[in-house]
Amino acid sequence: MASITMDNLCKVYIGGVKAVSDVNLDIADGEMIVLVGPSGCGKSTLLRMVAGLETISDGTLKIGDRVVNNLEPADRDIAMVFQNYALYPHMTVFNNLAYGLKNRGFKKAEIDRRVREAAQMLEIGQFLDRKPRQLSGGQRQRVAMGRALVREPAAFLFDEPLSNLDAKLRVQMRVEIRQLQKRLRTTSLYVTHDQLEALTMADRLVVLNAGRIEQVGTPMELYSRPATTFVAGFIGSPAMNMLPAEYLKTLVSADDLAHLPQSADLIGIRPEDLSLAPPKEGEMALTGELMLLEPAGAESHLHLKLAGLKDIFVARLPQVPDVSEGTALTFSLRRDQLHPFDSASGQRVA
Amino acid sequence: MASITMDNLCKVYIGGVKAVSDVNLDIADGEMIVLVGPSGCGKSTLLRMVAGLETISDGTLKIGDRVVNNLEPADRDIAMVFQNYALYPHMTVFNNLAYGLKNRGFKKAEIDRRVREAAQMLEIGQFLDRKPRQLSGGQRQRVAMGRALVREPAAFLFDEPLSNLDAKLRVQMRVEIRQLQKRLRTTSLYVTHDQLEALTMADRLVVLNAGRIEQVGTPMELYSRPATTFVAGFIGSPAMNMLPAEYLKTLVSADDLAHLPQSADLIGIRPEDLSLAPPKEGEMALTGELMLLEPAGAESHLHLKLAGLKDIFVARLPQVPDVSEGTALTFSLRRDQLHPFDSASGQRVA
Amino acid sequence: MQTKRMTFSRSWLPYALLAPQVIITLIFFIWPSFQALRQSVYRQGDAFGIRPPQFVWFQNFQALFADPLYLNSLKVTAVFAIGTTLLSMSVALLFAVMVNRMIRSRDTYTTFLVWPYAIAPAIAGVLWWFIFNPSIGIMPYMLDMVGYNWNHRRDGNDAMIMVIIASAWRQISYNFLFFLAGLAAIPQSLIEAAAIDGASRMKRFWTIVFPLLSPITFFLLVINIVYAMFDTFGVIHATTEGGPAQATNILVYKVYRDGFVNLNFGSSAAQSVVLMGIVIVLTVIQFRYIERRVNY
Amino acid sequence: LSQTTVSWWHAMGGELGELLEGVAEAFNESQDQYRVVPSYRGTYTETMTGAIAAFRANQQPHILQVFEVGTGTMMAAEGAIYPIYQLMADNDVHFDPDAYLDTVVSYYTDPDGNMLSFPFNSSTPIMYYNKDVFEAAGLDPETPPATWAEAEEAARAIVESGAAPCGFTTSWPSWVMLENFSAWHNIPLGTQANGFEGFDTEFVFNNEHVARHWDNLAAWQDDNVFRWGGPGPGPDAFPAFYAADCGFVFGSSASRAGVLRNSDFEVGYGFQPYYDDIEGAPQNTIIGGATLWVLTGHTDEEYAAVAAFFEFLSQPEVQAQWHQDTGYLPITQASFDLTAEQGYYDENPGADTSIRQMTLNPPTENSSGLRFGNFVQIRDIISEEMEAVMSGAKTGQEGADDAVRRGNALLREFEASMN
Amino acid sequence: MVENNRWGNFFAHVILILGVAIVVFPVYVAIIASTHPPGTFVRGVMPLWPGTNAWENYTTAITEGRSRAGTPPIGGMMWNSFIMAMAITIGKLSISIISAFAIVYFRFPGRIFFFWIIFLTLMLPVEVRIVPTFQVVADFGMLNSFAGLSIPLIASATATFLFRQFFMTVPEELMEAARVDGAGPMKFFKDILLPLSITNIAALFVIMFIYGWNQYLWPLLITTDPDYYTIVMGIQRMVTGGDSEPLWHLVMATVVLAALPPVLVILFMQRLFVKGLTETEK
Ligand SMILES: Nc1ncnc2c1ncn2[C@@H]1O[C@H](COP(=O)(O)OP(=O)(O)OP(=O)(O)O)[C@@H](O)[C@H]1O
Ligand SMILES: Nc1ncnc2c1ncn2[C@@H]1O[C@H](COP(=O)(O)OP(=O)(O)OP(=O)(O)O)[C@@H](O)[C@H]1O
Ligand SMILES: O=P(O)(O)OC[C@H](O)CO
Ligand SMILES: [Mg+2]
Ligand SMILES: [Mg+2]
Repeated sequence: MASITMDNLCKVYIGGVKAVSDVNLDIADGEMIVLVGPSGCGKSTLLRMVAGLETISDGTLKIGDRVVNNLEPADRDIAMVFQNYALYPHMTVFNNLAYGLKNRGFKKAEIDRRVREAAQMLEIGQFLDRKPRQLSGGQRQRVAMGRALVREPAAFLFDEPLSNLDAKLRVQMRVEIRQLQKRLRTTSLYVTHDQLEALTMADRLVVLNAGRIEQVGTPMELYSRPATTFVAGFIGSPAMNMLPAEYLKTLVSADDLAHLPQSADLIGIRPEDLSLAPPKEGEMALTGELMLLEPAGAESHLHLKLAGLKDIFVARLPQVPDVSEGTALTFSLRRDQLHPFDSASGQRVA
Repeated sequence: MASITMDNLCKVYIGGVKAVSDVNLDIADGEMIVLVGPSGCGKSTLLRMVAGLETISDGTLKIGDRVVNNLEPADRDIAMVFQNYALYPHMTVFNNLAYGLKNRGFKKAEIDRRVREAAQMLEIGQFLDRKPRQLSGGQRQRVAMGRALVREPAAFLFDEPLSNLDAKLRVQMRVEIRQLQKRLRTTSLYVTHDQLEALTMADRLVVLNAGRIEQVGTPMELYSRPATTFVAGFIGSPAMNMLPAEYLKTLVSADDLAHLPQSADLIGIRPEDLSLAPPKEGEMALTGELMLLEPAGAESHLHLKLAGLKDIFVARLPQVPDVSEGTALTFSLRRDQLHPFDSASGQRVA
Repeated sequence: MQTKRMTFSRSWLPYALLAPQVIITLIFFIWPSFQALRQSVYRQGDAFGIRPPQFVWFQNFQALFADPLYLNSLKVTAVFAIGTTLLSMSVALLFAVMVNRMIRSRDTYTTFLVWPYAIAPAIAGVLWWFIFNPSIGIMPYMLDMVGYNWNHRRDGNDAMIMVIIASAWRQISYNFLFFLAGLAAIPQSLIEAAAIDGASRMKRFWTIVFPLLSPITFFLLVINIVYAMFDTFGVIHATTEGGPAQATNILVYKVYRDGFVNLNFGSSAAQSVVLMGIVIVLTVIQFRYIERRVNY
Repeated sequence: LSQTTVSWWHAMGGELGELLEGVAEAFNESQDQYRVVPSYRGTYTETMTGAIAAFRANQQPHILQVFEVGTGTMMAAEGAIYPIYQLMADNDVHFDPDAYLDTVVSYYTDPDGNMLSFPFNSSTPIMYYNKDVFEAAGLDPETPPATWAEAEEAARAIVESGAAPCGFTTSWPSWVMLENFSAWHNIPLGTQANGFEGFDTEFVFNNEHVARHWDNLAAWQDDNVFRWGGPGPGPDAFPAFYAADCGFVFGSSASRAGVLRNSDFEVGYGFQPYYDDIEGAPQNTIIGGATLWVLTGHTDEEYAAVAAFFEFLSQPEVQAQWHQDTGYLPITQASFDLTAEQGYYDENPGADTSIRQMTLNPPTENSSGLRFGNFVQIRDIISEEMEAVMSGAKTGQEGADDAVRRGNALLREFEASMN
Repeated sequence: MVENNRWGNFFAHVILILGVAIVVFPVYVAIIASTHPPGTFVRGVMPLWPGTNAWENYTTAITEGRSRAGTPPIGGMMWNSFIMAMAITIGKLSISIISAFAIVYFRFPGRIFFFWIIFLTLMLPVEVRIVPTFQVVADFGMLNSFAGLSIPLIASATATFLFRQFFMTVPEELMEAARVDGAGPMKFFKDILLPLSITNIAALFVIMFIYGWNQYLWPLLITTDPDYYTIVMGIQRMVTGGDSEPLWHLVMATVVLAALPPVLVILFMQRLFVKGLTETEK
């Protein structure tokens, strides 16, 4: 087990695509870091640089105290779980798990012991003689995990390991991986584009955008204080509503916005921060016409049209209100729940 | 526009698979019915029987007043939107929309008028000369809608029309389709396996299980009073927790369960009905050890271990509580929020 | 057999659509095959077909399997087919592995390697025959410099080597394309997983890549054997005509020769029947393969 | 105007083909009633087998050029062939077999003395040698070796002196090194007067002389004294000679046209060598080449055209010209005389080598030619067995034995099909 | 990165360049040979550098060939090859596509039976039953005709299979959408399926054209009239010249010309060719 230190990491692909730019990140020993970001933002590239599957164009990568920039993947003491599992289709599950150990010259008895241990931990003991194609998606996922486990590496790397599973299984495996990681406390770098996965699994979350880090922090920090409009829009579902400050001023009293810095010309409002209760002290009011009420069991989404604004404004309520479409509704909102941004830089301003 | 009447519809595939059994359903003129159910439960089969793409093994199908059992799809006055859109890849958008009209011998001018009208309604006017592959997923979806619209049919049939879109677009198109349907008030049958879609779009929701109807009703009815354990487990996410009544008795006071019928030997509890506030009048308390806390922005999922129960019990809170894993937590729950079932029949008993 | 889950229903249309192909198949494939079966139990009267043929039961077959020359032809065919297959497949695999690692030059190399497929076997035969021509060919000249006295007119082994090279040459393109497609279909992540698992380049090839190519390899094996057994007629006919001393007299060539040159129709038909048997066996094997491939 | 067209399948490639086309053209130009359309069909074997297949498919030509070894098969094909004597009689065309050389006539007449095919291009194998090479090897360029011992010696001298990498080679190995070898040494190929007297003939050429000769050839290869030029027509023989790779070559007298065109050195002509320890040698060589057969299944009018064409071909001028251009034998006395009269032999020393060699002695039973059914296939067998000997797989005796055994089997098959 | 290092790449390039050289060599030799005067080939080893007679040799080859010696001019034979290749290609494509359509899109009694009848043709190359096939064609009086050259070769299961495989991948919904849109089977075939199959048709076209152009044994057997000779079989006629020597300069010019059309087809339609090849056979 070891820490991972990224020092100004850059990746320029042959052909000139700059996939990763100046990434600085220290991953503590035993920490679980989740990388999120839109498709093509460089998540996989960064992970593969750590794995040694892509050369590092610039910067320094340390695993533990060793600079590993020029080491072969095999020599970095990491294990990786691939999105499509990358199980060797022609080998039995046992051999899939054992292959890495064999290549490293482990004794037969030791290989056997480790494989069985991992298999037991993952409850795939009864499949050891099967070929991967004879397993279900979830079982394959476990074998892929097992292949990483047996090696007892310094770090685990995961590249969207759950994206091929159906919704139910995804939830189950998410919980299992998280529990396993908490138990083993192996340093882990986990790539996903699934918000829920990102929020629930991470010790710290890294949001990447176009090859750069937008923000690093605990899921809660990112959710409650997104550092940029990008993060604000990316974390949380339905996404944060964004209103020009100028426009907002026409709807609410000047007081409501007084506490915000001058430079805040774009204001974010989370749909779930709105409520239908009448405004209380420290709260402001916002009125819109209900275009569509989407009831969804315990909660509901309300699509609103604010006077003079083209975009739809969404509110999320923890119940299904008894209102009808086409009527005007007034919502209340705590003033400190406004997220102020500078639209030019995209940075949060308070 | 017309009503659709299904009278004891059955479908047995060559080879003997009984895909649909004795389905009785009256769809009112202008109503939006959503069919949900697990994969393979017969949703598509039923829809395709209505479309005329599968023969009807038994029973009677009426569209309006006509029995259409033996009519060709083209003669049933329906339009269908397919999951993968099924756009003709070699035709322009215009021709995709026009094809059905041409085959029906419409005049050129009329075709032109209808196509342009539909295109305008769906805001795809500027793409009429493009081929489908030159469109984005959402645009293709609209073209598929357009192809159904131009025909001005008695009914729309949708087979998971949004499942190929990414999450964001899915939400947007969902809203659009719903608004369009509300405007045109064309009778619609909509198949999906997405819960949120089902709950938010349906006038009435039909839950299918293994070819049979489990329950029909408004989304709210199905959510708040699932008629069977199947519906209970299927609607709502995370899924309803199910506890044996015997076991529950060991945890809570006898009073808490007194209002339930004797036959209720399985009790369902929705994760979102639990709260961390101390029990009030009419509320009961439930204690478990926190195994995993999954914070997810505005809400959180708590995975609990109840003493003596193997399965994990899940609670969903509208905030992220400040608790740590491994500690015991006590939740409160209104007594009338228990869902009593008879485990043998799977039926709700009160 | 699969169809669409929904099909058209028209009583006569499908038959009309199938008719051209079925009729041609019946007339030019099925009927001649029956003719071959029939002829194989007759001895023809005379070359010109003036005297009527005689029914001889299985004499033609008995004669065939008692004939050391036929047995020799079986052996020659085996050597030729295996030689051609191994040569073209191994060279093609080597090329494919090399090209597969190229990014920018991939298409260029592919272009240079695919076109021999366009050359007719007969022309390939003529080309190599010219190159190996004892008096003017470049190869014997070069071989002579290293002390090898090349003469495919006299030496059966030389002749065999020549026809194998000529036949394999054209087939390299074919195998190359399939191997390349096969290699491209191996998920890069498997190679990467193996790299992380500490396997060296060689080890990755032999423990991951090669086994994963095995369905393609097997498929090509059968296809190449079929090619070598049947499609190489032109190579043999345009060059050695089966010689010297029948050293390259492969089965198809013998069928032709005994039928059209030696005018021994009974024996030729019997040989056709044997060949059909071989083809059917190969097809069954191929079928098995298809099933296997589906499972992979 | 409507001309009657007849097709003529032939096997004359290269220079010979061009000359043959010339003959047909001359005929077509000589009158405007008939048209002969020659069509090149590949080697002699291919031409003949192709025609048989075509006959079975009702697509046969009118005139078919068949080499001498196909004679047995053709003669037996009653119903498929239209005998020449009959054709000429039916069309009232004068035809005198006696005008032709005895050896030619006897080769193509049936036991009743009727001429069955029309003699056209008869040849006999002779020796061609490269005078430049002979000189360079210190040999007398005007004296070709006469015996095999001398031939070996000359060949060795050529190789050892470096004048050429190989001593000699041969085309048509079976024809030269077995069939003519036997006639030249007056030993039988088969019983029943080499098949002339009945279908129950059997091969007997697996004698010590043939065995010795084949062994010699095989052994000489090791020292490059001899080079195998391929089976059947021996396709590699003449290229080696043209390239001055081999000092001398045995081949058809009709190769003269090609030799004259392709060699940029002085060429000499000689007889076949013989083993002087074999009694009766040298006897005379036998003819090869081909005659024209007429196939049945066409109209009378077309046969009239064929007859007219044959009449044209019988003219001494035509024959003499053909003989001089190609090297084929002057098959009528008249054409020989005409050629001599024209001074051709004086101007072209050696041009008469073939005819002199063939008429060296009055033919015996062993040197009148051969007539075996299925001999086309049998010659392939002989070539093949010779190949086996040349590659060292078999001794001369074994090769000859096997050839006789396999050949006899085909003779029996042929005999069986005749009953 | 896993697969590439500088030395490995260098080594691979060396092997490939050598390989390409070996693969190209025979044709290089042919091209060289076709530029030399006839005399070159009777005087020892052929040279490796071009000669000066290219123009003459090619014009002779195209206009006369060895017509004086019985083989027709190449121009005519090329034309015949072209007609035959096109007839085979178009014939195969059209009968295959409709039979595949029948097999995939219809369910009718005897479907499996017909499927197998067609499939059998995959198993029996013409070479193995050459004698009886020849007889059948002769009995139909199709010797020496373009019909005889092409029709017996146009029933091929290969093309039917490719189309079948392709049709199986055409989304079911397209046909269903077309039916909802009121199209019957032939209308669906014409409006939807055929346009969608264009790439496959083109890919198969390349394969079939090469197959047709390269036919050898079949034309050799069924043509006795030089007017129907095809170029590939014609070359054999030129090489086996009885007692005379092959005119190598003309033979090689002919070889180059005979190889040119299919090679050009492959080079210009490489992508389609590869697609056609790898999909047909599998
Ligand atoms: N081998 C490569 N050569 C050139 N560019 C590449 C290569 N691999 C990836 N890229 C580019 O680098 C950028 C980052 O790609 P990367 O795969 O890291 O994205 P990602 O965040 O993993 O996306 P996704 O969520 O879709 O997996 C993209 O613009 C991509 O097109
Ligand atoms: N053509 C067919 N032949 C035989 N069985 C079929 C056919 N099509 C569907 N089935 C079977 O009928 C049952 C219902 O299938 P259907 O496609 O209607 O399910 P579905 O509810 O639409 O599932 P999904 O959510 O996966 O689309 C399944 O068991 C399926 O395997
Ligand atoms: O080359 P030709 O025409 O003299 O014939 C030689 C032999 O006779 C063929 O059998
Ligand atoms: Mg990625
Ligand atoms: Mg479905």
